[in-house]
Amino acid sequence: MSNPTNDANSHDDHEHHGGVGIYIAVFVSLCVLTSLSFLTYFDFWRDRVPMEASRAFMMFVSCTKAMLVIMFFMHLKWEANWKWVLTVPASVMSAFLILMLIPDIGLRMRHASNERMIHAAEVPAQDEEHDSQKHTDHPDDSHGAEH
Amino acid sequence: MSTVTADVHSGDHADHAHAGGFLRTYVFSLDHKIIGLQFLFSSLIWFFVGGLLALGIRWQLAYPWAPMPILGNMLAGAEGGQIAPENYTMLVTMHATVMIFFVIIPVLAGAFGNFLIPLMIGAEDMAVPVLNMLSYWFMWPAFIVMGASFFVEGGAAQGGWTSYPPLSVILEAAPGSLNGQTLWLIALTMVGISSMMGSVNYMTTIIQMRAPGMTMFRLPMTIWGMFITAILQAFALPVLTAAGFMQLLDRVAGTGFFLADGATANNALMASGGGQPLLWQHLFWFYSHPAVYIMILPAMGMVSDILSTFARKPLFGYKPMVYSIGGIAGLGFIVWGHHMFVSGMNPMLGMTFMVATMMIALPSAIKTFNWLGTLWGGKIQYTTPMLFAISFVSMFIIGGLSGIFMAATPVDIFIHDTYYIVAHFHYVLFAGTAMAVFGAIYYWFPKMFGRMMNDAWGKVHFALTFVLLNCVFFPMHILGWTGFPRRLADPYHYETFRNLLPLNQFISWCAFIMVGVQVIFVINFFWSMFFGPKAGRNPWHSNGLEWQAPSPPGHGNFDFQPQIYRGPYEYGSPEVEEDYYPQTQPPPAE
Amino acid sequence: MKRFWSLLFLLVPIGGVATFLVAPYFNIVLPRDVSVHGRVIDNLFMFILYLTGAVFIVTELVLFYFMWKYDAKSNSKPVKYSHGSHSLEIVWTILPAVTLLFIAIYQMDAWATAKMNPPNIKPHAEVTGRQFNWDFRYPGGDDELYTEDDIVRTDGKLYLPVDEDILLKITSADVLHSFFLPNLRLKQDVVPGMTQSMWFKAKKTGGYDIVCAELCGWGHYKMKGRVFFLPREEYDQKILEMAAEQNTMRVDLPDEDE
Amino acid sequence: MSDSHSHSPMFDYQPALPISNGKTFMWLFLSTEIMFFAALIGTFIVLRFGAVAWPSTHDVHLAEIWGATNTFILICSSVTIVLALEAAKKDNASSAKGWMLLTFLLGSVFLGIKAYEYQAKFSHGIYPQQPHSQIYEKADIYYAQAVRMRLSTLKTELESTTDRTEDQNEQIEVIDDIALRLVDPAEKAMRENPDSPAGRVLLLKLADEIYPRASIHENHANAGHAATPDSRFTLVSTSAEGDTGHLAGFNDKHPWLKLPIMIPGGNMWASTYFLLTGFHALHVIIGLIAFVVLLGMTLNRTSAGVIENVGLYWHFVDLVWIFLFPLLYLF
Ligand code: HEA
Ligand code: HEA
Ligand code: CUA
Ligand SMILES: [Cu+2]
Repeated sequence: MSNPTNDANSHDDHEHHGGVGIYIAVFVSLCVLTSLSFLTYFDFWRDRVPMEASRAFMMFVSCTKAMLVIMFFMHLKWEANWKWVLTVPASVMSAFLILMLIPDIGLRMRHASNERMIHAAEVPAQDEEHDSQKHTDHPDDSHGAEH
Repeated sequence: MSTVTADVHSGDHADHAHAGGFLRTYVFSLDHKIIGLQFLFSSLIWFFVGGLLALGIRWQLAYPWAPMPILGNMLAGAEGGQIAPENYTMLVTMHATVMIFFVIIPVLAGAFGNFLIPLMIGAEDMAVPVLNMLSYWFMWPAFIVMGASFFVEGGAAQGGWTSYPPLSVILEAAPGSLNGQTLWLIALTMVGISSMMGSVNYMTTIIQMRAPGMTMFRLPMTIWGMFITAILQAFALPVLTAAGFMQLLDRVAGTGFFLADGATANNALMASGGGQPLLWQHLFWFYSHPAVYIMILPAMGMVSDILSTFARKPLFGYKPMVYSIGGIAGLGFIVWGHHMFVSGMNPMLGMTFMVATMMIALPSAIKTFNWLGTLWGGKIQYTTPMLFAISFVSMFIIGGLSGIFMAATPVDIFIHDTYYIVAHFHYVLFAGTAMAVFGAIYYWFPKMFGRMMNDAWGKVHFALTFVLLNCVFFPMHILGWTGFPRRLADPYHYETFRNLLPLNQFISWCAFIMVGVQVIFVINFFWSMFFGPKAGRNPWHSNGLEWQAPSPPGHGNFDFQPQIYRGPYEYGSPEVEEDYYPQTQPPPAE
Repeated sequence: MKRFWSLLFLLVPIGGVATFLVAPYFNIVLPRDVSVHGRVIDNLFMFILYLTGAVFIVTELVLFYFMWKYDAKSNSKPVKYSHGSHSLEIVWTILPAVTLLFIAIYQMDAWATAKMNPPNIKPHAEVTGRQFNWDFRYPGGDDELYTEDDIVRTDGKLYLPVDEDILLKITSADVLHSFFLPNLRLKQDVVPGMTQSMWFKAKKTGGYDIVCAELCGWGHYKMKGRVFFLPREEYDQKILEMAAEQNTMRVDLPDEDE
Repeated sequence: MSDSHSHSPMFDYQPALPISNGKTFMWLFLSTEIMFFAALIGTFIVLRFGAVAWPSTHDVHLAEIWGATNTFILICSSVTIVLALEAAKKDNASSAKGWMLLTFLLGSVFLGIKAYEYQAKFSHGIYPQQPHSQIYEKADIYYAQAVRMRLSTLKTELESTTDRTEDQNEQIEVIDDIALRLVDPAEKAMRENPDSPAGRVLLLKLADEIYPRASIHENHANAGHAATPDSRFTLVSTSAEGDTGHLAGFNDKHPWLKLPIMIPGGNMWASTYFLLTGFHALHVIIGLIAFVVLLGMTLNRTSAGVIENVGLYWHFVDLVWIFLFPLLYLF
């Protein structure tokens, strides 16, 4: 284990890993996955899948892409167990941070500025004929804050 | 032994000389020891500044609105040395900022981390010396910016060290919100970058550059403290940096991350909205709670080393100690909400944070009992470092136990933002960490400068500081008991608190004297640097690897290849004659 | 002199306990509690005080004893060459764990009553923190906030009935403040953009301090108010009085909408 | 240690990980970066999903196509940089340099597109600004006043010029037209009967003429979906003209007008968008600097370690974008 410069052992052991073939394959899958996110744009998909599910799907696609990059481009697939030590804690922590913010900030704000919501950009319902090009849907809210 | 020391020392000087002159050797040095000392000196100077600011606070609390003699004009800048209310909040803010970001964190991680890590693990230097040097030099823009903020229009930051928006974001909300706060944020970002480079460096060094035989479980507790601290820094600090950037943008670019809808100040409606003031608190405490452990774990480590050395006895429960440091770090990340119990945070979240907070007392308990266990059955030598170390244990118990009150959510409703909190964190920060730092200075001074500090005066310094600090901070508990709120320029404004004035005067006078007492330390420190008796390599008969190196260690630290045979706490081992058994001493041949 | 250091450390528990014992003689104690629920918090405080006090005394005494007994100068016995003890570790992990879990669970109820279960009544007033004053808005005769007959007061005096469930809406107009009623053991930060409630029941009449407990700028220290608890009749009377004042004071809005 | 002439011995170590110090350092550094972006992205997530109003992407001139292109570019650059590493490991310095150059170019293209996208926002007044943003959250009387204010400043400026050109005369006409036709009636209606919806309709009309929001008009074009609350998801099948899916309003027809615009949630959108993409772009720039440094070196076997570390960093930048793209462009 004692190698004076300890720089030497880093790049002679995974010479045979990777390889252009694999990189091209990963590249193609990344492109395919990216276009998969756009599936959600088709009427066919939109009519059938609720938005939350679409979003989950897109996040799933992103995670898959991220895994591909990490595993192949960043060579983690071929690394020893240290990869877990150096990557998992930060990932868990970051997920935890975001999770803990949600109940307090993400969900809380629905009550915060009702007033603003009321005055947001919708045209009042009874005036539809006034301005036929606008509709009373909520172009800007995703949560259904109207509930 | 001392001849060897002297020899290596002078050899070392010759070496430095041809390595590139004064600047390269003492200013832009890549040597971790020099960088460590640079950190030490700058934090001591800032410690002094922070102490002066504290005097300002104490003066105002003892003699509200009375002109402060001597210091008044300097600190407050107001007419006749009277401390104006906005200057009081400025004093509080800057006192805390200086103490935390310029004193405690740099002195622990920067000074002792730098100086000790390579020495204690048997490395010749840090993994990336250049970044190490930069991590010190990134402190300077912070020093300058923070120092300059006192002199800009409106004065330095006044939002509390927690810098809660909207107060800290809305330019009109406070005079110090004008420029001071912006400079404060910039300085903090610099400190953040500095710490980040330092912490990644420490982790790499400790993981990769231990001497042969120095397994993870043979590391001294100091190194464990530093290591875990570095991890905490690395994971928590980026969040603060990000939040700091956002606050900065809110101030200078018109974003609205922390500005709620319809926020007003001075009757002016703020433009952007949709942000959340509470978001800052979450992000801030996500860093700053782990930060309080950043501010104590290295101290705990150093105390463990000192205790074991002077009890002449192995550290009690080494592994549980290591695991509990890990436990504190892990739990430390999931309790930040206990600073926000009454902030309007979702009460359900409060409940979870409360349980986690209670649990964090467990690893601390393990540590405390193990320290007591270390003393049990030893042969305690009451040297100055030892006294400081014991006082750390004694004081940490007080500070820790008062944490339990606040962790209890219903009680925290009452004591939040009262002097109970102030008592709590001064007990852990000043009576705990700062005392441990004093101890560590006395302890490692011989290694740093090759000379001993005066023990008798050290003891005088200790005894006076110890008694006085308790007189200063213990009564704050009963102040908090009455609901006495913190950050009030003139609390006697309220009927309820009027009868507390005499007690505050008592506290203040003790604080004044305590700061005065530090003169003993300063003189001892500088005198010993030049005239103290020469120390050999191992004046304390300690086991640690650093004590096998010359004092002070030359370039490259060791004049031999360190080979480690055992952990650092084998005092009184039956295997050898002496009561200590250095880590590098080969076991006797069978 | 021989035992000087151990005795110095003995001062810590002695001084600590003494401080808490002597303080009441100087009237430095928990402020008078005038609320119904405050007892719970006080009891919890005292409970934790006794518990941690015991831990404090015991650990500090043990520390003192070890320092006394194992002083190298007087201790001739060889050191105990011990690296720790499994059973001890387990004991001092389990014991505090149980204690802490007990405290954690024991207090949950109090927390829930204080912050999670508002009474199902209409708010008695809306409290708005503003640099550097507490403003109050009473619903007036119709018991509805934000109507014509609301009474708005900026004199920092809040009037509430005693012996009744009280619900306050609290909010902030500019920066963070904290609505702190020491005598009712209540504190809640007010956050701009967020409306929160606070509820309690006072059991004694009289005037008590309202303290701003969150740094809110240079005037933080003087952001003081008073809350007065009045018997129901007096309270009704007071509301009428204030309504009358309000009417005489009322400046008519510029009537451009006629 | 850099000072190799030092008398100190080169020590033996027992590293815990079978990788170089540099790589350890890089991975640990990336952990801190993860936390940094977690804070930023977390902020975005909670503010965006907690928001009462949030503009649809086309409302704010965000075109999926550019986001997708940039995603593609970063993916390509990730490939080229591993190929550079692969070549360097094979001691094939010139080919490594070629790949590195390509990576650098791809990174620059990414930034170029980013700049173009920023330009699209800036030119429509979508950016945070002190002390008062150009973006109004709702069409209320304050909005109308802001519009009027801007109009009158413009007008006094124009009228004060002594010899006006034909152009300037036309400009005055436009100003008068907007004021008379849109602002006046809206303000009047609001003043006369603040509670009636009529005034608000007029205000909305004013806002719409100045800055027609794509989401409103998309729904109209796609009447079939207008009834469902999430019809704004109709992103591709928009009737939009041009690639940004934007309909021309006064501000587009007369770029000198620069009237305040109304986008519900627009301020927060701008804040988070520029925060996230800005810090990402900053990382891209740092990466580009690293590439420049590398391009000055001989990229043979000895420098493979450095290339690997820079590569790790670059992949991380790519990773961040992989998450930013759907969050910003598709949600
Ligand atoms: C070094 C710094 C440090 C340390 C180590 C701690 C340690 C702890 N802190 Fe402290 N804290 C601060 C620094 C620190 N704190 C600061 C600076 C603030 C204020 C910030 C501000 O608002 O400005 C603060 C504020 C603060 C609050 C917020 C109060 C408020 O604002 O309302 C809370 C609440 O839970 C808290 C709790 C704790 C707890 C439970 C511990 C625990 O880790 C303590 C554990 C230790 C022990 C318990 C003692 C030893 C154990 C035994 C002897 C065993 C037996 C014990 C039992 C069975 C109980 N702290
Ligand atoms: C590490 C942190 C630290 C330290 C050491 C101290 C030290 C002291 N603090 Fe501080 N304090 C805080 C952190 C700290 N404080 C924080 C975080 C706050 C909260 C701020 C907020 O609300 O936002 C606070 C707030 C605070 C308050 C509350 C103000 C208020 O809320 O209104 C008070 C009041 O008494 C106070 C007093 C003191 C005193 C008397 C000291 C004394 O112990 C100081 C003694 C000073 C010395 C002993 C220095 C001596 C100098 C040397 C030894 C240098 C030697 C030099 C060379 C060798 C060159 N502090
Ligand atoms: Cu309001 Cu402090
Ligand atoms: Cu904390």
